[in-house]
Amino acid sequence: MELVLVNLIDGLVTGLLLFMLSAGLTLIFSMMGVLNFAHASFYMLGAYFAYQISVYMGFWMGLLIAPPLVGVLGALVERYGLRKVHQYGHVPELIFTFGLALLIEEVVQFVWGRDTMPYDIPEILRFTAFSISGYAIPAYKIFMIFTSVAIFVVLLWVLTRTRVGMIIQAALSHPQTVEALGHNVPLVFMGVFGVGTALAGVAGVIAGPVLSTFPGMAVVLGSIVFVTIVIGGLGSLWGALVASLLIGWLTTFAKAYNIRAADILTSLGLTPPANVEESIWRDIWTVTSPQIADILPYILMVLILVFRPHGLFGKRDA
Amino acid sequence: MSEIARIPGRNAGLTPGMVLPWALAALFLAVMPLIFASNSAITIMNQMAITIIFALAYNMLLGQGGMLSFGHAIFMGMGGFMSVHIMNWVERYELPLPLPLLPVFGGLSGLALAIVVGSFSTRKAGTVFAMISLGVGELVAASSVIIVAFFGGEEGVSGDRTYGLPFFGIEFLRQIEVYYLTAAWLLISALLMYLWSRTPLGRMANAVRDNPERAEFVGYSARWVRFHSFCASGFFAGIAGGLFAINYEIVTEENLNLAQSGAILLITFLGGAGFFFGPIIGAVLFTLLQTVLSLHTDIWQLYLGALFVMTVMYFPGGLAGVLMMHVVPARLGRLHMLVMPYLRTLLPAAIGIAGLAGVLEIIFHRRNMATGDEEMTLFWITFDSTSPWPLAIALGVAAIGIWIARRTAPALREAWEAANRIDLPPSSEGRP
Amino acid sequence: MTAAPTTAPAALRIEGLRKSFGPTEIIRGVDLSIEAGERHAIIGPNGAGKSTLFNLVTGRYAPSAGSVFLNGQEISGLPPFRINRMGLSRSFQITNIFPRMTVFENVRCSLLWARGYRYSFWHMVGRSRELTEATEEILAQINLTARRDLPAGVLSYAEQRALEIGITMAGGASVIMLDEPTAGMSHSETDHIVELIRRVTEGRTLVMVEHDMGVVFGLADRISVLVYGEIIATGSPEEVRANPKVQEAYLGTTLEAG
Amino acid sequence: MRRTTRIGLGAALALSISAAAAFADTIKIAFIDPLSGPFAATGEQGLAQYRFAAEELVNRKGGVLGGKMFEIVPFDNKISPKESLIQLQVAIDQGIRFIAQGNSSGVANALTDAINKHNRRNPDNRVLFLNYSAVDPALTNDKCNFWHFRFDANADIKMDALTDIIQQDESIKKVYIIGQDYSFGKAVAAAAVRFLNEKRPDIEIVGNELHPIGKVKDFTPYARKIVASGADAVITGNWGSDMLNLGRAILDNGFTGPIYTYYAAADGITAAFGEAGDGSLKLVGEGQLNPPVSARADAYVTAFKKKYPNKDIGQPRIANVIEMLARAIEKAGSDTDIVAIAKALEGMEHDALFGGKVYMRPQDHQAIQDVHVLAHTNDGITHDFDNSGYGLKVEKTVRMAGMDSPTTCRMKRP
Repeated sequence: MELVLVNLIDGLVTGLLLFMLSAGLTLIFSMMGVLNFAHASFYMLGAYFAYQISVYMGFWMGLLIAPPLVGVLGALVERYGLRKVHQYGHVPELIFTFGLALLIEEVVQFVWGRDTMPYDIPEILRFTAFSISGYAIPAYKIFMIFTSVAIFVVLLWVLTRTRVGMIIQAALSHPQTVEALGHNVPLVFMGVFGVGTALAGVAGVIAGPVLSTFPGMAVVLGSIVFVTIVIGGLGSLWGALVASLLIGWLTTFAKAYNIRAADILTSLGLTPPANVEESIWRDIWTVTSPQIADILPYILMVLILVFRPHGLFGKRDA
Repeated sequence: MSEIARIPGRNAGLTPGMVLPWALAALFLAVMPLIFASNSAITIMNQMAITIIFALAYNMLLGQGGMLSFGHAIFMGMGGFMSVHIMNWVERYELPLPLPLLPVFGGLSGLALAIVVGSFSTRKAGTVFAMISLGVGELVAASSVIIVAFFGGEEGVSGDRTYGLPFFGIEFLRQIEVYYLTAAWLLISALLMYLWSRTPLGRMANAVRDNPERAEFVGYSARWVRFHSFCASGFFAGIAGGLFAINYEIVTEENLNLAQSGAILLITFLGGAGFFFGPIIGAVLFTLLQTVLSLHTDIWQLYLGALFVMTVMYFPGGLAGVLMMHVVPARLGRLHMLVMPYLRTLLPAAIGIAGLAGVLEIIFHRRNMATGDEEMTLFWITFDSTSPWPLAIALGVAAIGIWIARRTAPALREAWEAANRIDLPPSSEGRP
Repeated sequence: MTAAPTTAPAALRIEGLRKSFGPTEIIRGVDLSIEAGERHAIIGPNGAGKSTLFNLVTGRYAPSAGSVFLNGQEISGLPPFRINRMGLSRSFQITNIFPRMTVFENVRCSLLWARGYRYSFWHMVGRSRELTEATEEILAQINLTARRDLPAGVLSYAEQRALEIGITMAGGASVIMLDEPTAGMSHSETDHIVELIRRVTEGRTLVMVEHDMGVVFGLADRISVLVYGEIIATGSPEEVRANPKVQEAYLGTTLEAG
Repeated sequence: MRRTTRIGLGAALALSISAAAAFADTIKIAFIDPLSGPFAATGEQGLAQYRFAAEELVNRKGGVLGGKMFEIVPFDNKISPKESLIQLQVAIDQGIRFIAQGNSSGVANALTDAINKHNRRNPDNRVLFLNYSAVDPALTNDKCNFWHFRFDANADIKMDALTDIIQQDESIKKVYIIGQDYSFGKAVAAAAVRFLNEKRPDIEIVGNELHPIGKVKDFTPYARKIVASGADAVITGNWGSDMLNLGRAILDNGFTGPIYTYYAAADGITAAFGEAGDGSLKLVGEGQLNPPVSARADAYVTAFKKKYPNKDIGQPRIANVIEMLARAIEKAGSDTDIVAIAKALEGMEHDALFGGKVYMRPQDHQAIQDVHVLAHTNDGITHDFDNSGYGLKVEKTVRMAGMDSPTTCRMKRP
C-alpha cells in the first residue's frame, strides 16, 4: 500500500514535468495552429543554459536566468523563422519546426559536445525530505512538484485575470476570431511562442539534474509530449493536464508492477504454446509491463485516435 | 529494360517528348557503371537508387497527397524484413523464386501494412495524420527490438542472395549484377509512380491535397483517395525495402526507426516535394552528403540541418522548385540576363558561407584536436588552428562575402523580376 | 444522371429540417419543395441561415432533425461525396477551388466521377480524348480557355468565381446549388456571370442563395424568403415582392432594386 | 529523371576525389565506427586510442616487415549497419585489408557476415575483421568465422568472471538483474541467471527485468522496486544514458550495495557519477590502469593523456589489437596474405601492455585474458577518466577468464 503512495508521488512528478512541456505546446498550438516539433529542443536548451550558468553562478541563478533566455530565443525563432514559413501553410510550418529540432540538437552537440553534462542537484536540496516506510522521497522531487505547481498558479492567474490572458482564452475557444479582435496579433503570437518555450525551458532547468543533460534528452521526451497533447485533445489545456498525469502514472505503475502478458493472455482464455521458448509468438508471451512501460503512451495514442479522433477533451482537429 | 518499351507501347498518343526522358534515363543508368566501375561507387549508386524509390514513394504522400508522415520508414522496413525472410525460406525450402522478383514481395508486405495502418490514419490529413504516423512509427520501431522472432533484435535478420535460383545464369555474386537489378527496378518503379500520378486517382490525390472539402463535393471521398495513395506509397516503399535486402543482405531495426523516417522527409523536402523529379535530386544529394561529405568533416549533420532549415524558410519548393523557377525566364529567352547578377551575388555568398564553415571547422578542430595536432587543412590550405589569424581571416571572409552578397541582392532581385516579367495574354487570346 | 425525370418526385424536397449549434437553433423547421427544371432563389437578411441551409442539404453538416430528398431519395445524413454522386452539386460563397492545380485540371477532376473513372489507377486521364474534349468544352463555356494551364490560385477573383461555377456544373449534376455566385463582383462582372449561369443551367434544376436582387429577379422562377431559420414566403417573384411579411422583414427597401 | 545526369556527374567528381587515397607504403587499418551523431564521442575515443597505439607501439619502433608503418584510416559508420557496409566497400576499394570495429554488436554482426561473404566471393582480395569491443557471444559461437577475431572478453566470459567473484562474497544473498530490452541486455540477464544458479544456488534472484532501450525518461519506479526487493547487489548490462540514469536513480533512492555492470566509465559517465558512484559502481572488464601494472604502461597512459587531454584509455585492449596484428604480420611475412596472418593470430600468446597474458583461442577466435572487477573510486587513482579525479581501480581479478568456456563455433578454415 505504501508503495502505491510512493508511486503516486513519482508519477505525479513525471506527469507535472510533462504538463509543463505540454502546456506550452498547447498554448502555442491553440494560438497559432502550429504543432511545435522543436518544443522538446527548447526544453533541452533550458537544461544546457542552466548548466552553463550554474557553472559560474550556481543552480539558482540558472533557474532564474535560463528560462527567460530560452523564451527570448523562442520569440526570435517565431519572429524570424516561423513567421516567414507561416505563409506557406501548416505542413511547411510543421516541417520547419522538425528541421529546427534537428538543427538545435546539432548546435548543442557542437557547443557542448556529446558527453553528458555534470549538471547536478544543488547541495541544499540533496537530502531526503521524508520516507514512507523506508522509501525515500528526495527533497528535490518535492521542489519539482512545488515549482511546477507555482508556475501553473501564475499561468492560471495570467490567463484568467489579465488582458493578455483574455485574448489568449478567446483564441483558445474561438481560434478563427483572433484576427478580428483588433489586437496586435503578431505580437501576441510572438509572446505566446516565447512564453511557451520559456515554460519548456523551466522544465529543462529542473529536469536536467535528475534526467541527465545530454544531447539526446530532447528526442527521449519529444515525441511523448506530442502523444500527451494528442491524447488530451489538441488545443485543450485541461486535456493536456489530464493526459500528462495519466501518462505519468501509467508509466510509473507499469514499471512498478510486473504484469505479464502471459497472465493476461491466459486470463483471456488463450493457452500458451507448448514450448514458449521455441514458438514464434514467444516474444508476445514473455512480455512484461516494465518492458513496454514507456511504449504504452504510443499504444494509448493510437487507440484514442482510432476511437476518439479528437482526443479526451479536444473539440477540434487541425 | 524492356519494360519501359512495353508500357508506353500501349499508349497510342505518346509523343517522343514523353518517351525520351525515360529512354535517356535508361541509357544513363546503363552506362553509369561503365564510368564508375569501382565497387564502392556501385555500392553508393545502389544506395542512391534505393533511396530514390523510397523518396518517390514518400512523395506520393507528401507532395502529391499533402500527407506529412513522420513514420514512413516502417513500410520500407517491413518490405525489407519480409524480403530477407523470404530469401531465407527460398534457401531453406528451395522454393522456385528467382531473386529479381523478390522486391515484388517486399512491395506486397509494405502494401499489407499500409492497408492496416491506412485504415485508421488516413481519416484526416494535416496534423492529425502526422501525429498518428509518428505514434505508429514509434510503436513499430519499439516493437522491433521486442519481437525478436520476426525482427531479429539488434542484429537484425540476414540472408544470402546468392543461394536463390540463378536467374538466366546470373547468380548475383558481383555488385555490378546487383546494380543492374536495382537500376531496372528503379526504372520500373519510377515509371509506375509517374504513371500513377497521371491516373484519375493520382489527379484526385492532388485535388484532395489542395482542397479535401471541394473534392468531396465533386464526388470523391477524400479519405478513400488518401487511403489509396497511402497504400500505393506503402507498396513502393516496400519495393525499396526488398531492394535493400538484396543489396545489403541484412535488414535491421535502423531500417524502420524514426531517424530513417525523418531522413526521408528531409530528402524529399530538400529535393522538392512539388515536382515529380524533386525527390530524385534529394536522394542523390543526400546520399552524396552522407557518404562523401562525412569523410571530410565531422560536423556534416550540422550543415545538413542548417541547409534544411534554410530550404524550408526560403525555398519551400526545394531544389526542384529553384530549378523550375528558371523555366519562365528560359522560355522567354532571358536566362542570360541573370548570369551576371547571379555571379555577383552567389559567388560572394558562396565564399561567405565557406568562410562561415571555416569558422565552425576551426573552432571544432581546436576543441577536439590532440595536443600536437594543431595543424589542420581546410580548402587545401594547411595552417595552425590555434593561431588567431586563420579564425580572423575566416571570419573576415565570411563577413565580407555576406556583406557583398547583401549589397548585390537587390540588383539580383530586379534582374530576376525583369527576366520573369510576362505580359499576361489577354483573355481572348486562346491557346491552340 | 444528366436528366431529371420529368414526372413526379420533386428535384429537391426538404421536410421539417432543423439544425442547432449548441443552444442556438439556426434552422427552425424548413419545408420546401423544388420542382425539376425550376430556377429557385433563396433570399433573406444576413444571418437568416441561408448558407447553413445549403450546408445541411449538401451534407456538409448533419441536420439535427428533418429530412432532405433528392429526386425522391433521402439524402439527409449522407456524406457530401455520396450526395454529389446522386446528382447534386454546389458552389461555395467563399471561393473553393484547387489552387495549386491548373485550371484545366480543376475542371477535369470535377468530371472524373461522373464519367465513371472512380478510384481508378489503371486509366491514364491524359489519354481519354472524350474527357479532354468535355473539359475543353466547359472551359470554353466559362471563358477560361486562355487560362487553362495557369495554376487556379493565380486567377483573378472573377475568374475564380467562374471556375467555381465550372467545377460545380462539370459533373453534370441534375440539381445545381449556387451560394452567392456574384458576391463581391462589379456590375459588368455580375452581368457576365448571370449570363453564364443562365447558359450552363439550361435544363437543370438551380437553387441559389443571392443578395443581389437584380440577379434574383432576373434569374429565378420562384423565390423563398428565409428569415431567422424559417421560410416565411415562397412564390413567384411578383408574389414574393407583394408579400407584406417579406416587406416587413426587408423594411421595404432592398426589394425595390428588382 | 534527366536531372540525375547533372547531379550524377557531381557525384562522380566527389567520388573520384574521395577515392584518390594517398599511395604510400603503409599498412592501412580501416577504423569503422561512429564519428558523427550521438555515439560519436565513443568512436572518437577509440580512434584516438588506435592512432596512438599504432604510432607508439609500431611506427616508433620502425614499423613491421622492415619499415612498413601502420596507418589508421577512419570511416564514419554513424553506428548504422547499412552505412558500415557501404564504408566497408569503400575501404576494400581503397585496398585496405584490415577492418577494426567495436561499437554495437548489431554493426559487428552485419560486418562479420558481409566480410565472410566478401572473402568467399573474392578470394584474391580478402580482408580481416578485428573486433575490439562488440561482445555479443554469438560472434564467436554460432556466427563465428575464420576472418573474425575478438579482442574483448565476450559478455558470457565477463559474466562468468563476475559471478566467480560474487561466488566468494558471502554477504550477497539477493541479486536484482535489470537491463535494456534487446539482444545484449537479454544475453547478460540469461548469463547471470545461468552462472548464479550454477555457482551459488543459494542466491535468490529477486528481480529480473528488461526496460525499453533509450526510451526511459525516469528510472525511479525501477529503482524503487530494486530497493523494495531487498537486493544486496544489482547486475545490469546498460550503457550510455540508460546506464547513467539507472545508476543515479538507484543510488538516489537509497541503494548502498554494489551495482555490477559492464559499461559505466569514460565518455562523461565517470564524471557524471562522481561522488555518488563511489563504493557502489563496479565494472567488469579487462586491462588494468590503476594501479599501473608497469612503468611502461604508466608512461603509455601519461603520454596518451598529454596528446589527448580530453580523451581516455577506455579500451586498453586496443593496444593488444595493434601489437598482436603487428606480430602476426611479421610472422606471416606478408601484409597481404590474409590467411597466413589469420593463422598467425590463431593461438597467439601475448604479454599485454596492461598486464597479464592474452591468448587468441583458435577454435573460436576469442581472446582469453584476465578479467577484473574494477571499482569506481577516487582513492588511489593514477589515471582518472573524464579528468574528474575518479577512475577505475582493480579490485579483484580472474586470471585467463573463460579459458575453457564452451563454444558452439564450427570454424570453417580456407
